[in-house]
Amino acid sequence: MPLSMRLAIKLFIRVLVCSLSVVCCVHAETIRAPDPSQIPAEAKARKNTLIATIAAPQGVFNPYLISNGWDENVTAAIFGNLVGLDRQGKPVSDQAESWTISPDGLVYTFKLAKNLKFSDGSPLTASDVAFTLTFLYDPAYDGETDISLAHIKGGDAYKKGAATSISGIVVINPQTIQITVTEPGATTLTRLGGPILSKAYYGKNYQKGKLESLRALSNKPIGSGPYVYENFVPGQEVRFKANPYYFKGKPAIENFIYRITTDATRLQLFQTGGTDIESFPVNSDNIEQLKEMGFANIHVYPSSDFSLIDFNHKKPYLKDARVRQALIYGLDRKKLVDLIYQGNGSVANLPIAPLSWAYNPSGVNTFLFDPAKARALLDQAGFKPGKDGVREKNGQRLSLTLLATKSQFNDALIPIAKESYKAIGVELNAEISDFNALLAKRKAGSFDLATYRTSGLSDPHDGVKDFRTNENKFGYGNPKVDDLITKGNETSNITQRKEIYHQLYQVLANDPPCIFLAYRNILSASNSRVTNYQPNIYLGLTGILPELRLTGAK
Amino acid sequence: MNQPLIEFDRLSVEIHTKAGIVRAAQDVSFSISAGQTVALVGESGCGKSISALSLMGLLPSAARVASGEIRYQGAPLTGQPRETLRRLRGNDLAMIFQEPMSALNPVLTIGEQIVEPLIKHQRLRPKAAWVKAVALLDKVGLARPDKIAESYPHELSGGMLQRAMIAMSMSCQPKLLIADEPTTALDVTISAQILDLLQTLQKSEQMALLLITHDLGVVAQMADFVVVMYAGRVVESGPVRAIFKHPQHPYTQGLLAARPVPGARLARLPSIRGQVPNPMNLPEYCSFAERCDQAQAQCRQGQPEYVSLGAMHQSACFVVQKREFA
Amino acid sequence: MRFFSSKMRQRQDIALAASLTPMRQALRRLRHNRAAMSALIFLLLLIAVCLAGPWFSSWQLDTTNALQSRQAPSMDHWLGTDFLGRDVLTRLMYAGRISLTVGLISVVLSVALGFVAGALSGYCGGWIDSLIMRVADLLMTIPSLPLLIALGALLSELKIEPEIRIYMVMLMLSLIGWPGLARMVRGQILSLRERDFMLATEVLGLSLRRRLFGHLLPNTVPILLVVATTGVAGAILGEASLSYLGLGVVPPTPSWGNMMDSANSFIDFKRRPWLWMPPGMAIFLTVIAINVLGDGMRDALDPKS
Amino acid sequence: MLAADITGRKFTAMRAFVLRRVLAAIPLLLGASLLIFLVFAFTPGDFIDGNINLTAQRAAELKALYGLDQPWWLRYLHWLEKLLHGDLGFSMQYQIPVTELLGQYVFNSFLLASVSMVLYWGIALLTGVLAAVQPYSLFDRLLTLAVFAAMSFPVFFLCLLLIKWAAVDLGWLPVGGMLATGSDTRGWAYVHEVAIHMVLPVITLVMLQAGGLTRYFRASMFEALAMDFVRTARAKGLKERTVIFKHALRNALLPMIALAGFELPALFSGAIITEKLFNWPGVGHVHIDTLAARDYPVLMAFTLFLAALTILGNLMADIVYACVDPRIRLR
Repeated sequence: MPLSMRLAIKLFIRVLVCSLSVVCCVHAETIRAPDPSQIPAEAKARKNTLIATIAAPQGVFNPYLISNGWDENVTAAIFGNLVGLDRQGKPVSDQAESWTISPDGLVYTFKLAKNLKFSDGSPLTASDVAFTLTFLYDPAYDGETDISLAHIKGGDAYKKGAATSISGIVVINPQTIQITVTEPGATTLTRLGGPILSKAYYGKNYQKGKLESLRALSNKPIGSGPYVYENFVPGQEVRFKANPYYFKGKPAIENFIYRITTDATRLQLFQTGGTDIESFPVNSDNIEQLKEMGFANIHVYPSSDFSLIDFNHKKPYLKDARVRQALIYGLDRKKLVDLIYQGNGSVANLPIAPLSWAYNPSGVNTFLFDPAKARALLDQAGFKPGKDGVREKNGQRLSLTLLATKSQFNDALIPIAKESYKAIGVELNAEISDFNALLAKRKAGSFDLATYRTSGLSDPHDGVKDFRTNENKFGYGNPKVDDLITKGNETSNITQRKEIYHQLYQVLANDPPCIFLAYRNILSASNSRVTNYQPNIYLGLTGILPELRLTGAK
Repeated sequence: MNQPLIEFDRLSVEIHTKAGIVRAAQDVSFSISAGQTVALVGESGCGKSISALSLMGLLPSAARVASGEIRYQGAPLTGQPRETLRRLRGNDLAMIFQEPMSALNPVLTIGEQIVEPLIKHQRLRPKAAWVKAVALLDKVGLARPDKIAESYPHELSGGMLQRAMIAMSMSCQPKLLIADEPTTALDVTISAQILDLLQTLQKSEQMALLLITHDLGVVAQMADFVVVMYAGRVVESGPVRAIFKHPQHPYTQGLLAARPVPGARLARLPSIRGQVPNPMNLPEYCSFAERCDQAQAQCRQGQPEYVSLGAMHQSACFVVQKREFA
Repeated sequence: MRFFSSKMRQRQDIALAASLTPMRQALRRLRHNRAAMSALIFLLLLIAVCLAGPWFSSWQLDTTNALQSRQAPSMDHWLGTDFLGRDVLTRLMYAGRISLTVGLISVVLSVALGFVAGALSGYCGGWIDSLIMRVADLLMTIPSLPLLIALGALLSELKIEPEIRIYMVMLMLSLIGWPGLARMVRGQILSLRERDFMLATEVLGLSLRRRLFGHLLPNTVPILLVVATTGVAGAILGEASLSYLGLGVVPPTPSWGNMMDSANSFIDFKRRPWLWMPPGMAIFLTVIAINVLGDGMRDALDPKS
Repeated sequence: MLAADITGRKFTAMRAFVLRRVLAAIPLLLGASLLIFLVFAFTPGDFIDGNINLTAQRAAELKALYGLDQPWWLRYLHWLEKLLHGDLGFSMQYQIPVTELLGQYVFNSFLLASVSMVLYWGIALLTGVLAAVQPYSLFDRLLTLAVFAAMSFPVFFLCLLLIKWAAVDLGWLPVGGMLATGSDTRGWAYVHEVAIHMVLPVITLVMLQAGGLTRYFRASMFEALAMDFVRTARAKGLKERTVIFKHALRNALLPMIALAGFELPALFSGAIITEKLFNWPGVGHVHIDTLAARDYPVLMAFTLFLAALTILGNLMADIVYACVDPRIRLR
């Protein structure tokens, strides 16, 4: 079960949170509100209610049936997770008090926290965990969670109907569950440790192959997270109440609301006190605006995603690593980052955000902007300038199509890329479509370059898994890379993994699978009446929600 | 005292257009006595309709009375507040038009349209007004008047509609009925019936009739007094016998000559040569001069004065002037 | 017993009109309409500036400059620079070319489609009429915005050069625009067909094409002109809306619509009016001018008013 | 040829007419649905393609589950078959039946659109008539100018201007949404709250729509005022108000009825951008969302709903026309 990876990429990630660690050039900082006395009356009047914001929840409040990241934000508050993440993305105990992994990485034993209850007061036991994992193997299950990646023993047999239960899932006692998998994997722990559905509630009328009864409960969720779902006003807000049965104790703030805002209205709503916590595109303008309000605590913290340009390695002219390297050297990524993030982003060279424990850029080629070097590399690869200045080899012109969506980032990327590629004799044509069409076209292979931003990545494996020869759809293949990725995924020892990924990143730089573009920060603001708010991308708002307090609350 | 019902006193009307000022009527003078039928004769655009409309106070917004006035029972009408005129309209002064089909509102029933003035001016209750409307329709000779009252204009023929129009105009027993080419759009037989009806009603109701027409046959049949207009001016006016027997103005003569006479088989009807002058720039002299066979040098030097030619008969022409005072 | 023969009246009419054909009359009336004439002059000036302006500009259309981003208007950059440091004025003039071309071509296309469809439908009648009108009904039935959005994605799939995307926008706008016009032309033709002069062409044995284009078309020209004029305004606004939804002219090619995108950022909207005011005013004034001109043309062509 | 039997005959004719038109609408709707389906089917990307994190294997599994792996014509037939059973399908994205989903949002859109429509028809009627009564007067000229100005704003620009001025700079009105966050108002307080939130989007829609309509009303009224029967009405000594509103306006309204027929569907599709910008919880932005996600059942249902409304609107216009204009015979 991936933890929060479905956020639509073109949208801003709003899982809001804080980081104390200062990594590389992307750092977290909080600017305290200079004048909390300016808190708008509307916000002051709201004694025991916190309003955070969300873009487009759709009312599917089941963590395994959701189809968009906004609904996931809602379910996160209602359900929580067995296994959480710390501020660097490392797994930590949450609703699972502890766990053990066998040395071969195939047997996981989870011990649940004491007093773990659903919001209706019923206890959460190992059989609920078993129910949840079994449900994900239902042949009719059409949600986005891909439990097969956890490779639970007997899962496929159950799915195909050869077995009535999954042999790898064993309930040892109400507090303990043991899960056996067939392949070791670094992300298996978080896949197994997701939100838990109550067997008594969700399993009441459920039969294998018939999801209807379970689906019907999507608008009446019951979970074990910090907040209890109250109601959803479509297009406007989702309301919650503090969960009295929450295993860490009832959260301090009684009412919590996700208010739906848009780009056109978010700043104004925050300014007038209509919302307490909001995120904004990170740029100096917004920071300045927020500073002027006086009552805003401003948080700038690194995101766990990055933007990139995919190469289509199936195109003969992109097979040559020198051409790909030239395209990285020849692109003025610094200019792009400066213009877009205005000091709140940095050029990316690794497929992992600087915040992560796996980030280590030492010795990895930084591909500083160098048109001369790019030209030299293209010359070496045999691409010579043609009549119109565009390089060609055996009649094949270096005229590339870039798939992109419409976004401000791409509004900057396209002209900059066009301009800098023209200088090295490469012609670039951009093709704009919506994200869905972009992915479809990318899948169909009708492109040279495709740019997008990844979703938030917590484990370094998520950033590289597609580079394996058999997983890669665009013809990238490098045995050394394959080897390192598999090794990194099979080990759960963080120190060992760190070393493996460091090696991998160096290898990737020599045979680039794509152009990494930029890391970015997230800008969020909180009304200074909210205290204890230290956002972090891995924890998400839900992770820190129980700790938040409101000044002036009863 | 023998005060005329209506007096036109040197009435001039101008129409302002983007292209310039059209002098639609100039120095129009004549009068109508109670119960009298006056025919206003002339070609299209000669100013007959404009004169009638200014009497009703219904000039289009671009037109205005430049000088002169119209008096009703001795009191000036022109320059009166619109409200005063409105009270007279439909009550003392009524009017019927050339195209009965378009003069009636297509989306209202005949009855609904007849009761309006009854309710407005006579303060009848709607039910009583409806009864009276049906009676009026009966009076103008329409069979099954109750059904007619419930019909829409498009369900009736032109003749029926003109009768309904007459019924509507008669509803408040007006002192003067203006009939603007009332039969032009109708078949010959129907038009004879309508004229008969008008004549009968005029007698029985003792109202005056201002008949605007270009049909000299109608004039001969109906009128007591004739006013001939050309290019916005009255060129000749007089009792119907005098005009028909002794037309003085060359234009009147031309008109009468161009009229086919039963029994007289001419190879070709005489016609008036030339064209009506552009109303936008009328000459500063007799505007008929260019078409006049008898025109003299003097005719192109100024506007002729009226010459009295006996009882009520007068004409504006230099030629006549010369002849009379020769 | 009518003493003015109808012939005579006709002669009068002819005499009044003789010196001027209807088209010339209309032109004369138009020339006297001060508002319409100022609108026309404004539009001509605008076109001239958009065509010739970039020649005199010392700035390139697409050159980005990180150091000069979002500069307020100055002597160097009369209308300031955008977030990539590009000269707003230069882009505005290029954008004008694109936006006006989009407007013009899409209207020409839809007017052509609408005319041919409407004329065939009105003139031929029978099953051709039914067929064309059903297709028009069908297209009118389908709401335009969803169709545009879907078409936008669909068209981008076709292997078309990105520069040509602009023309696809036009194509889309005209694909949506023709049915209304076709109905109008058909109505016009139906009433014209009944007139005597069309009977005469048939008696003379003229070919369908000749009858259609030689005799019917000229009679529908006035109404087409008016519709086309206001259509250009509609298309310019349409392009702006499409750009807002990301379906219009694709950056970095500038259009007035996509230049206004920066108004979407509230900060830019509040603090940097030079980013959105020029394209906003350009659209606003152009559309007003076109509408005023169209209104003037309608007045001029309709002698009733 | 008399009124009573005419009314009777008209009623029978009307029934036959409505029946015939409804029957004729069926192939039209079918054609429309096929066309829409084709457009969507050939738009690159489907519901599953939009998820970048799925493995190829899982994506294939899901496509099979949703039936997205079938050829388009089979999918269309399936969809049609369900439709004939009154089932508009199940939203892939919202995980609820399409009818339920649209039900949640349609009323809000309808509320916004109908209030604006009543307002802009009223305004257009009044100003159009006033302008026509005094053509080329100062009022007429100023009005024309104002109308052209209002018509010349790109929608989103107007929305942004209003948000900036009315909501932010002046702080008079809420910025967006339909209710204040966390509001629990009931009864009149609720109505008041919704009304306040509606002001800006309604102003936007009215400004954009009233202009064109005013021009139509003016032209139509101008023509009606030039009719002979108006002169007749004046000759009857009726008050000018009666002449204008009873005689001229009734006739001037006739051609407007056809326009009104198109208003019904335009109610829903015309406000999409406005709804989006003002964060109005209407069906418009659900539509844009589902389009981005390729949630075909919702797209098909909504588009078809609009198509049906268009046909219904036209039919109603024809019927109203026939009722109001005694000259029209239904064929």
